Amino acid sequence: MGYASTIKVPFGPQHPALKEPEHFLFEVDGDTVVGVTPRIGYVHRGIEKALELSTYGHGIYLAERVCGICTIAHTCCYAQAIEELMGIDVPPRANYIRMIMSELERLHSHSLWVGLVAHEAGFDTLFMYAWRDREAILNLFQELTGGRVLHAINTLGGVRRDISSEMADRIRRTLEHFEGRAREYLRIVRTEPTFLRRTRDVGVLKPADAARLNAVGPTLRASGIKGDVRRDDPYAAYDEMPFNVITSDSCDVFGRTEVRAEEMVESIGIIRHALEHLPEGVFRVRAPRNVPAGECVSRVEAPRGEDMHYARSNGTAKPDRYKIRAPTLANIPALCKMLVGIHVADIPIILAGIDPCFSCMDRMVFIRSGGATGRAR
Amino acid sequence: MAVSWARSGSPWLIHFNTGGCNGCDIEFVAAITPVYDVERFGIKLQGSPRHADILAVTGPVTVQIAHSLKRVYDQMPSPKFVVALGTCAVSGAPFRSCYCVHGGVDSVVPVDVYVPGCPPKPEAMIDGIAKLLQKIRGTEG
Amino acid sequence: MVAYEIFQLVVFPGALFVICLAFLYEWVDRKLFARVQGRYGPLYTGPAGILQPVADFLKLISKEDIVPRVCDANLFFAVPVMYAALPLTALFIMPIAAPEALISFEGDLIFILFSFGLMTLLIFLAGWSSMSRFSAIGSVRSALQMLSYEIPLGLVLVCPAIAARSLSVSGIVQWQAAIAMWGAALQPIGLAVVMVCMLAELELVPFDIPEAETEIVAGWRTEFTGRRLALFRMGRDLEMVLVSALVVSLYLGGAQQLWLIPAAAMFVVKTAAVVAAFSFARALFARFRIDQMIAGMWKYMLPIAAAQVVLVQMGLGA
Amino acid sequence: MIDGAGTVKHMQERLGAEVLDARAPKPRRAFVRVSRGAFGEAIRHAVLDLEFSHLIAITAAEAGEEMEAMYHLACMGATVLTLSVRVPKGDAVLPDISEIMPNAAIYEREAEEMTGIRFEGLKDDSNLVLPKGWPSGVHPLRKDQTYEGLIKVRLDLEKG
Repeated sequence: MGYASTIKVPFGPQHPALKEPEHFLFEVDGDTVVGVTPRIGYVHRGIEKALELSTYGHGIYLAERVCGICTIAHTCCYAQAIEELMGIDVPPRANYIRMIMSELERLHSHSLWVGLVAHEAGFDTLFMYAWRDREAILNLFQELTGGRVLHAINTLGGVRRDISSEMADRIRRTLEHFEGRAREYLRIVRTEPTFLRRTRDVGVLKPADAARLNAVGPTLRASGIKGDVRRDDPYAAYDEMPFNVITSDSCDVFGRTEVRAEEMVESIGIIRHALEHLPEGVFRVRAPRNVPAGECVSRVEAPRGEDMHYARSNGTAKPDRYKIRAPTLANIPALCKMLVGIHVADIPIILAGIDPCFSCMDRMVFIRSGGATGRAR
Repeated sequence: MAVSWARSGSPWLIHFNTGGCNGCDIEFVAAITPVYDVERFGIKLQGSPRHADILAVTGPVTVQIAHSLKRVYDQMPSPKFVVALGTCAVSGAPFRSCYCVHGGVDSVVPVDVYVPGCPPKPEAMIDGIAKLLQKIRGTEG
Repeated sequence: MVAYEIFQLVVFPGALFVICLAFLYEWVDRKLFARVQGRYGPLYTGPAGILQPVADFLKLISKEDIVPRVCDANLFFAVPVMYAALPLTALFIMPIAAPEALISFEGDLIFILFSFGLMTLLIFLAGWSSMSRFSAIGSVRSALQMLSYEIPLGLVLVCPAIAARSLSVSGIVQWQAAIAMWGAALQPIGLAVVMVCMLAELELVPFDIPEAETEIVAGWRTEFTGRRLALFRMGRDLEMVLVSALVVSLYLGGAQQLWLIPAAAMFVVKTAAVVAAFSFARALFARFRIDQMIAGMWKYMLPIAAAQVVLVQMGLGA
Repeated sequence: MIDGAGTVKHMQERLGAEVLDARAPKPRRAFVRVSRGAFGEAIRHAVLDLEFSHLIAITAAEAGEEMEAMYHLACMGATVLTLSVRVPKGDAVLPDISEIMPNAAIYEREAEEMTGIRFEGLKDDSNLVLPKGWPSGVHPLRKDQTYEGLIKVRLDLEKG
């Protein structure tokens, strides 16, 4: 009795809800999704092959352009990997500046995301407000590094620009205003009835599934599991930073929104603490051109989750093998688990739930999860 | 005369990311938000290619997406224009040497305005679109 | 005399005036929606962007017309024209220039209810005839949506008729003029239910599920380009005028002379206020899902509407 | 919570001579290379007994004449064990570990496509990231694939 009750709804590669090209083929029965086949890799530019063909110095430009929103995370990870291979240790001031920049980037990425989720749910006013307030952070980036989105502040051996005391005051003033706005989003997200109706119990990911499918970042923390690279495997100067890892046990898109909004407030606290305890001294050391043979794994907590770079050098000026595994790639099995059995109208909001950054995982792929073709009610 | 005033007065845009690092995309979307607000020029972001006049493309065209870019371009009703946003769209930029990248947008669809920059600031994008509007007004004015 | 009749039908309270009103209200809607979000909205086409809807309309007319090979051709041609014509015909029943409309007969309230239902049928045909998956889903959703809001709407629209003891819109306006009080003062619940149902009728944000831009591209409008899209947009604007005219006539005293201000000016001011209310609602809410919307309408709107009818019956609203 | 050196000690106790090379350069890092035969048991031991439950990624690379697959496993998000195994180029086949690690399929499919190591037991290994018409024999990350060669493959892919 093979009646074709399900119709196939293509989603992408060009779709208003998705800021990036990827293609999901949904099998829809009535209004419920029964199967999803992602066909991704549209953003596959072959960065790993290009990295092997270019020197370490040139590689940092490629690592920066893996993803436009989490550039500092990728360059931080790249720089730490190569510095570990070279055996040089970075001056403490550079570590602090790297930490401040990556927390600023978390602010800009999370407020961008809060706006996008509101836009997916049709709540355009919050989208406009969140993006308008985010401009303050982008202006800060422009003053600090000269670039609004791509900053090129991390380099092998430290950072390229210093944070002067008068610049630190400007950061504090901006954060004063931004903290009020971040708390405002937290209040709106928790109280706005129509937005709650669209995010509560949508895209549920139980803690057991989250752990089994190795979700990372806010998607994992929204299912009640305390997984944060800044706490478990501290890099830069995070071991001296007092901050708490925010989790929520509501396991749905509402939980992810709440976790990200609270993390914004947390990041402001980290930046303030770091600005007070900014150590004196030089902020960059010379890095040799050739790297002695060796291999290293470096991990960073990008706004979307754990970002891992594996580097293997063979003594020349070019890496023998360089692997980038971006956070969104780790969240895809969890995403496909959430996407089965939901309403068609919830697809964009669940997709936006894990804050996908498909240009990060340019080697993204997933097998057909049609295993659940039964009536997954 | 009225038609060219109408065409340059209400340019509807559709955005397509062909494999870029989405630095240009968030700058393009930032142009729509209150601080830059392109709706002052009557610009609206449309969902379906059928409703749009201007196709804003970001990102170096990867081999797989070239086909979809061509299809979206064909679906748009004429008169249609293409704006290539960002150095990737203009020439493929750092990924030009990669084995999987097609190079700039003009290797797939005819482009009217190139906006260089990695990523170009929202002001630069608005300036690019303003030049395109002058071009529309100019040719038929 | 006939010339004056034709003038009235075609120009003043008739077609041309209403079409200008439609464009004016789309401008009001877009500007208010932008202002709530801290933006300016259209600025450069005409003074303060007031000619923006006209520019959109002219541009769409001058664009190429793509007819998908797959679609059902004759329906694809007919539906946009009907969709624009229907609200126009319904608007002749609305009292605009004077408490007495151009055409008024006993039972024109029922005709208006019928035309709302017809409009949703046209939307369903439009989506179904363009044979694309997204428009198919969009049209099914708009039909579903109609099922949910039509009954509370019908129930509540009857209340002013009961109070005024007349089934004609002009009659209700004259009743309000007679007792020199607005219908809303007597039946506030009715006004609230009508506003919510009209949001669903106009497919504005909390209920714009059929053409949800981020989910199914552009819903039932996906395949239409050029002239057809222009007609659809004008039909939607005319529908906005029709809906606000209905709300004004039944609840806000309709087009009545007030001291020195002529009736037409009062009508325009009141309908602009109603349009402003719609665009505020559009800015403040997120979009519901179709099942939440239907459940909400059946569980909450229907009992409230029934309660309103009971109240009127017991003489409270008379 | 086990640290790098502890992991190395455990693995050496458990596998003895099978461990060909083991290093713990940093407190929370451990690099262990096992022979091909003991790989199945090694990975089961790491994942189930030592609770390395989080598979971060699988890196496939060329090491001289052999192909090397490195499994990056994290225990409680902190200590990272890189378990690697080498297989000759001619017969580059490794067991698929989806049953103990559900999200391994992604990384295995990608490794297979990029470097040509085959994982038997993989349910669906159609072309993943590379464009549709990409010739199946060409693995971009192999050292013998020169830059010009790959560009030529792309050009005739476009023409075709």
